Amino acid sequence: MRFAVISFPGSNCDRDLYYAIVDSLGEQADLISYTSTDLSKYDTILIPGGFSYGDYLRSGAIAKFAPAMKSVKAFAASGRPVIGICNGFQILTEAGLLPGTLQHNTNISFISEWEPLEVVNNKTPFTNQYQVNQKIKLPIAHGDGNYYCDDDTLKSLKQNHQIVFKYRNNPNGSVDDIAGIVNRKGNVLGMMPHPERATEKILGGQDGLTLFQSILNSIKVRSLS
Amino acid sequence: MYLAKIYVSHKKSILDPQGEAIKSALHRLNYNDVNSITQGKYFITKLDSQSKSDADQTVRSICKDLLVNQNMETYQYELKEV
Amino acid sequence: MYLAKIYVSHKKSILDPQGEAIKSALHRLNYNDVNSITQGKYFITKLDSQSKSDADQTVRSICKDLLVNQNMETYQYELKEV
Amino acid sequence: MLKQAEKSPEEIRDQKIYRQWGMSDNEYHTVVNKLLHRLPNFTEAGILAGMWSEHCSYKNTKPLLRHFWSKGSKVLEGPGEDAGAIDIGDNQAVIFKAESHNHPSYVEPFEGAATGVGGIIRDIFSMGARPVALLDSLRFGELTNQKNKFLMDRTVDGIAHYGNSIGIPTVGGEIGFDSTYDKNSLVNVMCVGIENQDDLKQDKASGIGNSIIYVGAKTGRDGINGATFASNEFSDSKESDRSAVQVGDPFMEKLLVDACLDIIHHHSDILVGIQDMGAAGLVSSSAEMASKAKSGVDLNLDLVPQREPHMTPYEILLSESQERMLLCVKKGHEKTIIDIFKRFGLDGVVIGHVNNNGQYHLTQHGETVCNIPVHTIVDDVPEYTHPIIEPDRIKHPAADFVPTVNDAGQMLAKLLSQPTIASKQSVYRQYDSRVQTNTVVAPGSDAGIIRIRHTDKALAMTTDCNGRYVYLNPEIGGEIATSEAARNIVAGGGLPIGATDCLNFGNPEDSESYYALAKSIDGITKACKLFDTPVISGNVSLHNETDRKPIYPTPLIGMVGLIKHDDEITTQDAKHAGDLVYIVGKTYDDYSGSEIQKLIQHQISGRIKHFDLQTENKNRKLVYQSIVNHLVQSVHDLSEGGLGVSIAETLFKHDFGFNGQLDLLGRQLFAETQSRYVITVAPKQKNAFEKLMGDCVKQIGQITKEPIVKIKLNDQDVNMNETDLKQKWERGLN
Ligand SMILES: Nc1ncnc2c1ncn2[C@@H]1O[C@H](COP(=O)(O)OP(=O)(O)O)[C@@H](O)[C@H]1O
Ligand SMILES: [Mg+2]
Repeated sequence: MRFAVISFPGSNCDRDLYYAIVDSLGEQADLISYTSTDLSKYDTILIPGGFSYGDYLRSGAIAKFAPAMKSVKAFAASGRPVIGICNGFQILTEAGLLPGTLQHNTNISFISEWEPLEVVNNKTPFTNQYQVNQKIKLPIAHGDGNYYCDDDTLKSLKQNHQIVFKYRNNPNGSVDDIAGIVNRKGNVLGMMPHPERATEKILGGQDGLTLFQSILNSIKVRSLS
Repeated sequence: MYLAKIYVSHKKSILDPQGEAIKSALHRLNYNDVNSITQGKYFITKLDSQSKSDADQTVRSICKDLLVNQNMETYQYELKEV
Repeated sequence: MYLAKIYVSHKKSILDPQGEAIKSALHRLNYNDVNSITQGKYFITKLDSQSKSDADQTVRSICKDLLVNQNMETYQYELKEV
Repeated sequence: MLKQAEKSPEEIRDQKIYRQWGMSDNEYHTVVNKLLHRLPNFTEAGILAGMWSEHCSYKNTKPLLRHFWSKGSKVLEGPGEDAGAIDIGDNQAVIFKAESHNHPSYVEPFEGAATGVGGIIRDIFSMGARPVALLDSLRFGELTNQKNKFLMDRTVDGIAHYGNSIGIPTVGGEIGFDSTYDKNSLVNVMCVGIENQDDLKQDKASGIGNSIIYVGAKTGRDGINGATFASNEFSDSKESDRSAVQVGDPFMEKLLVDACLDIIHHHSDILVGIQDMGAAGLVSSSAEMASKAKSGVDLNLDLVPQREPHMTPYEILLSESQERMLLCVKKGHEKTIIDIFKRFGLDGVVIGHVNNNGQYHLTQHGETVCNIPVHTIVDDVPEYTHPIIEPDRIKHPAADFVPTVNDAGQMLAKLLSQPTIASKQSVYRQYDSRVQTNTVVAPGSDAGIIRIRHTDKALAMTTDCNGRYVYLNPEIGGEIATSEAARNIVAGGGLPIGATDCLNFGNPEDSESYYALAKSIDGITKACKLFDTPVISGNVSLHNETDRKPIYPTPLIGMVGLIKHDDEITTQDAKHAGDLVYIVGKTYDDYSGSEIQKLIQHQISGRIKHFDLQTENKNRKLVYQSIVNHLVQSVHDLSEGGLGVSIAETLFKHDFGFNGQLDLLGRQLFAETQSRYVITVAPKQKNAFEKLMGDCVKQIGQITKEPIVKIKLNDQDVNMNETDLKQKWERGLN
């Protein structure tokens, strides 16, 4: 299984994701540049956290035009899995691959914590190894993690079971405690918490590893069927 | 050369965390006159366009493509030749 | 009630990495007309002051105390009764 | 901004223009009569004033700094380079340094703190190391004053902004409050990096004809004269004329880190030297690089990327625009380097070459604007020693203060809510402490700890200094600062391996300030030798005073420890109900400079007694051994607030209670006797632990499930709810 981690100028969790895949999950990964357009070798695309283009203007706004993003859109359209974490989530919403927007945390400050979450939907390629309603713990680290969408969008997110992770003590003001969502097709995930920071016991928890194992599982299942 | 001033603000219906934070900071400082405050963005751009209508076109496009997030922001602008 | 619009911009000669980043993003998108762009802040505030001169005083004070970082920014404002 | 019409050499002499730049009449005469044998022009005089400032030359402190002990068998690089380096085995090295950004952060706290972080990071990666951790050390006046609250909030914002954005975890730090820092807040930042020893890079410009390449942000008029500004005393009347604010761009710095490390790691064959542009910007980096190689440089200022038109040579050379690096590259290989920069979205530009005549030779618009020996700029700086006078407070100390404590439980609650003791979580939750996925212990325990990926090792780090003790006795205060740092490292399971410092003091020409500086260096040195923690880097910040009132002398110690196996990593919080609680070290009536003295008397005075380096060292070694032997569940050192506070802090994480009995009086719960720790031990390890520790420990009670703190003392009992205490502690900063 081969994962691509796309590094944008200013990404800073790209290496962390690489190590999570290679060291903790034991699969293959490449760090590829935001200028790369050929993603044909890969089974899953990971868009890392950080401050792409310094988060200038709005977080994720400038990165959405990077050359690689066109290919990411095509990759997503083909139904293969794409994950955006933290700044990656912001990029995916700016690029229109996921609905809604991430705005400033309600307290305006950056928050770095281990945060209790709940797995709301375990029928996605990213969560099939969790139990439904499972309580997990992942680190967050963001200033703009306050998920916003209008009422109609929220309604359709609920109807289509697109809400995947919720905060148990909403730290940032997100609508409906949303911490992570998928697109309608279910193959693009955006989430503010960092699963790659929770793949080893020594780092304080392994609840994030389950997410990557879920992807492995779903790809294996898909290739069998 | 053309000069555009572009004002971007939060859509009314959407909670503006920054505005709220500023308001409560001002009240803590005893500025109780302040009834409401919102913070927006304000761009000043100089354009080397051929004509005013070209410049106008450019301003609209850059707002749509980059400067404004239409999920939650609206904008207005003024354009003049300089 | 009074309405003030306050425009805050970077002092000249101070590094504006945000403006630079936006400009180069626009150039990458082939908006080559864009000669320069800077981003500032823009506040709209409603004031329950007794008089226009009170309101004026409040606007100046809140700019000085909170809204404007006078080390790096300058501001202008418009005030009217509404 | 500071646009100066250029004066002629004669005008500079006659109007004594150099004085505005902080150069003395004597220094100017030395330049004219002994070194150049002619009058320097405007640019030359400006360069010399900038480079001869304390900030760049350490002219007032070098004679004292030589006393630091920096040998040690593991030292790979001592003071002198951008940062020092220590061998940590497996052919790896740890690189670290601390730096102050006090004055800029007082004037403009957000950008001042941010650019402070940016600067120290450049010192680390220019050595070839990947920055892996940041720590801060902050001092403000009391929070009852709105201005101090503002300074703290904006400073923390600035540190968070830069560190989070560039992706280096902030894993530790400290904050203290005292009115002595009212107009002179302190912002010190430490950065730690790791690298393979083969990649250790020195900053040299050698080899005739080799190219000098400039990369990073364009040069603007920011921070002009920052070096001399940083060394000038504030006075109230000057408040209005400060300007020249530097703005940090962590995005640019991120690109620089990645590009420069790529070059250092893959092209060391063509890279001769690399240095960041810090204080005194371009002139300092280029002249120092040339000086180390005993060569000279020819620079063409027209080639220097400039943000604004019409910049003068003086402005270009002394600008302190951030995020700029200077490289010396072998002739003929410039394109390779410039192409790498391009790949990272950066413009590298050749701005000059190394020459063999030892001259610092600059041209602009085809004319020579400076031509003086590199030696004169860097090495001919005069050195000063100043007279020292032992202050009266030390010669004739006030009678020792002994508090009356009738209700030790209430006193404990009060102390826990003092800002200096209270939880700093509201600060450090703004710092991304886990990016890079190596953080094992984030802020909140005695030491911040990161593992070294793909090894079994980890690094513990801390920053510490209690300026009150240094004020009451600089020498012992220096010993204590070093000891406290070492205690925090050991509490995390680390073996202390080296130290860095940031010497925050008043005006060196004040004999009492100079006394404090000299004596505290003596104290630090004594402790470092005994602990085998060489000082491998450091930084000096003088003139921290307003209207002749200096701050408490505050020599910050940053320390790094090596953890050989990651199962030795230890934290301060109790792990299980039923575990036994021990105290290491004896408790005396020590209240001089203590938090309880400050709380009751609103000032500090007295003698520092009962501190003994040998005892400190012995206790520390035993505690370390007990950790390595896996005999303990938690270790917490005692500092501000004494035993009472430490017991409480041990309970907070998991809301345990404590039930114990102490052969002490109520007040002694808050004595700040040094060399002590609170340790919890599983009952089954009781015997092994006691056998190892001998008479330096005493069992004082047990961890309980019920969250109640019960302590029997000789004159009273404490009976408090843990949750109430914790609430006080959690809310003290807000
Ligand atoms: N400014 C700060 N930045 C980061 N962490 C901090 C800061 N201040 C305090 N901390 C963290 O809070 C904890 C307690 O700090 P402190 O009371 O200074 O500990 P100690 O007395 O053991 O030195 C430590 O883990 C420390 O790293
Ligand atoms: Mg401690």
